[in-house]
Amino acid sequence: MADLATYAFTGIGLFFFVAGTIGLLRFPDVFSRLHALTKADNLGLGFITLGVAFQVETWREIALLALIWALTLLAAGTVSQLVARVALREQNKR
Amino acid sequence: MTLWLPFVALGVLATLAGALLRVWRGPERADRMMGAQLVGTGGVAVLVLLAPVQGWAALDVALTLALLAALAAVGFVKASSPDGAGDPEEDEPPTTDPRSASEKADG
Amino acid sequence: MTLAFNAALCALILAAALATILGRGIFRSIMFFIVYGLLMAVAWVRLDVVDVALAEAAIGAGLTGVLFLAAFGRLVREGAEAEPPRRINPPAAVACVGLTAALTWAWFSLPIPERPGPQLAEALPRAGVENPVTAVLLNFRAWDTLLESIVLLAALIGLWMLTREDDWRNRLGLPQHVRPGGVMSGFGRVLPPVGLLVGVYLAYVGADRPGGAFQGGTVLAAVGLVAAMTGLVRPPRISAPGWRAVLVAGPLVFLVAGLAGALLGTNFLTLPAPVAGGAIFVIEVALLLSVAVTLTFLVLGPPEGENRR
Amino acid sequence: MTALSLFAVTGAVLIGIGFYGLIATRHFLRRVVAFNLIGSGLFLFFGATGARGGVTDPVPQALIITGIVVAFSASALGVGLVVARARLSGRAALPEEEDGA
Repeated sequence: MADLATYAFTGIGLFFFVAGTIGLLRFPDVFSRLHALTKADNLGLGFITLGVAFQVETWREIALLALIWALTLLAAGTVSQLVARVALREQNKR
Repeated sequence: MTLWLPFVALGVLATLAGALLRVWRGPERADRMMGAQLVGTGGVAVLVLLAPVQGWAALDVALTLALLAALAAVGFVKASSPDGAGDPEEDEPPTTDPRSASEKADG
Repeated sequence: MTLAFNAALCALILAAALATILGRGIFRSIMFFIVYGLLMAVAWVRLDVVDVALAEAAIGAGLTGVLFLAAFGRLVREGAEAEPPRRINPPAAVACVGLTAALTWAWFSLPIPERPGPQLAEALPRAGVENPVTAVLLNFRAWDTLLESIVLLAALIGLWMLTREDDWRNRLGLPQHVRPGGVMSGFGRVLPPVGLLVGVYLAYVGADRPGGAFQGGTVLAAVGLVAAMTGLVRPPRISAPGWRAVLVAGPLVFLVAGLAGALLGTNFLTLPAPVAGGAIFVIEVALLLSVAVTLTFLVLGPPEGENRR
Repeated sequence: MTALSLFAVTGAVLIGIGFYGLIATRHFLRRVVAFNLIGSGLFLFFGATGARGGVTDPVPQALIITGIVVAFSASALGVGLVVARARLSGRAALPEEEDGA
């Protein structure tokens, strides 16, 4: 049962990584590419940590996995805001 | 499980090749930074996926990477501000920061 | 599956390394170097050397990127980021292929030794810690670690010697400013507490699991850097006595412990078994602080005045 | 080819790439990056050497950790010198070679 959940969630996570990368490569401009990136960041890693959480042996690992995902969310939110503003300013300069 | 998790990790690694391509192509500096950011997240995902197979100590490395995931991007936005120390959310760099001005007066 | 994974990882690492050298533009080179550092951290985990992976993750993927990006920003403001047109240099390429071939030959012709040496297994119970890497760093080969902490200090002094005369009394690095209440300052308030916890955790578990003063110190340095860049704290001046004391605390405590070992009858820098655990703890705390502060100051750079063009 | 040999050969190729960058590129910042590639290629080669014979030897690991930190401090000093030079002379790259020089 736990193994089944791991298969399912890590598979979904991989799907979001693939989708995010395709978006990063195919979308036409900086801002839509940024949108694709945050999908991979938030959802892909979220599902992968969730899937791996079904394999843990102690609570310590669950706590670590949760912290890892929370930190990535914080980083993704900050980075997308700041990088988008830099891109906007570079565009306005032209 | 010892076959599936490395397989998913390999899949994530394959998507990182796409991120590398974006870093190579640009065209904006922000594009390259985003590619590097995706490699960071992908690296965390790979380490998390390998942890049950390889040993749970890999999670400590994933934690370190996740903690510092935004560091390079913050460095990037700092370096692209006009004086190298700003914040893109400021409309113009404050030339009269009261604290540093008073400090200069007594220093 | 694991072989395919390793091969793909090595291919990505080599692609990133080639791109740092061959890609046009310095910014692209720096970006690929950041990517390369991230992939190297994964490679160290694959080699099952988590201690090294932790250091590489904090330094290769974190601090080095900020260091190079900040330098790139400074060069742009000096108008010196452009690169002269590059040509392929065939003699150099041949020489480097030869070097790689020689190293590969060396790898396959070296005899496989018996690992680890029997001395280590015999000595480990006397080390005072259970993580063999920490035992080697702080007890069996303490010489290397002591001199390394002094090298760090020497590099920082060398960097500070590049300060301009009129900047000497300013604070370290560029004067940072952020929008109060903005995204960046919010990030700078959320991350440091968590980061402090992670850094101290890595240093603390270092006695019997992967981690230690260096790994924790590099994480703390990155946290200090975030705090400085987001305007949470202002960097000190070179003359600040408290910070100078922290810089020398690591090497100094190490030396004192070494001399105490010599006076107590064992050799210089050899910790006697009954007190080894406690002595390593004290040395580790001092080293942790020194490494963290020195690395932060190295990235911030020498003091610079405001709006210098 | 075993995993260890794969990583060792990767390390050897990295050293080659790094040396090429150190010799053939002209911008100093890129040279500092190349110097870092040589360093980490060496660490990878050395780390793989230390893991041969079944058990991972802690001595190379400890040396690599100190090595990473020292290489970083050397890079920081190098980058500081590059920036200081650019401020004094306005350039951070070697001039183009003249023919026959």
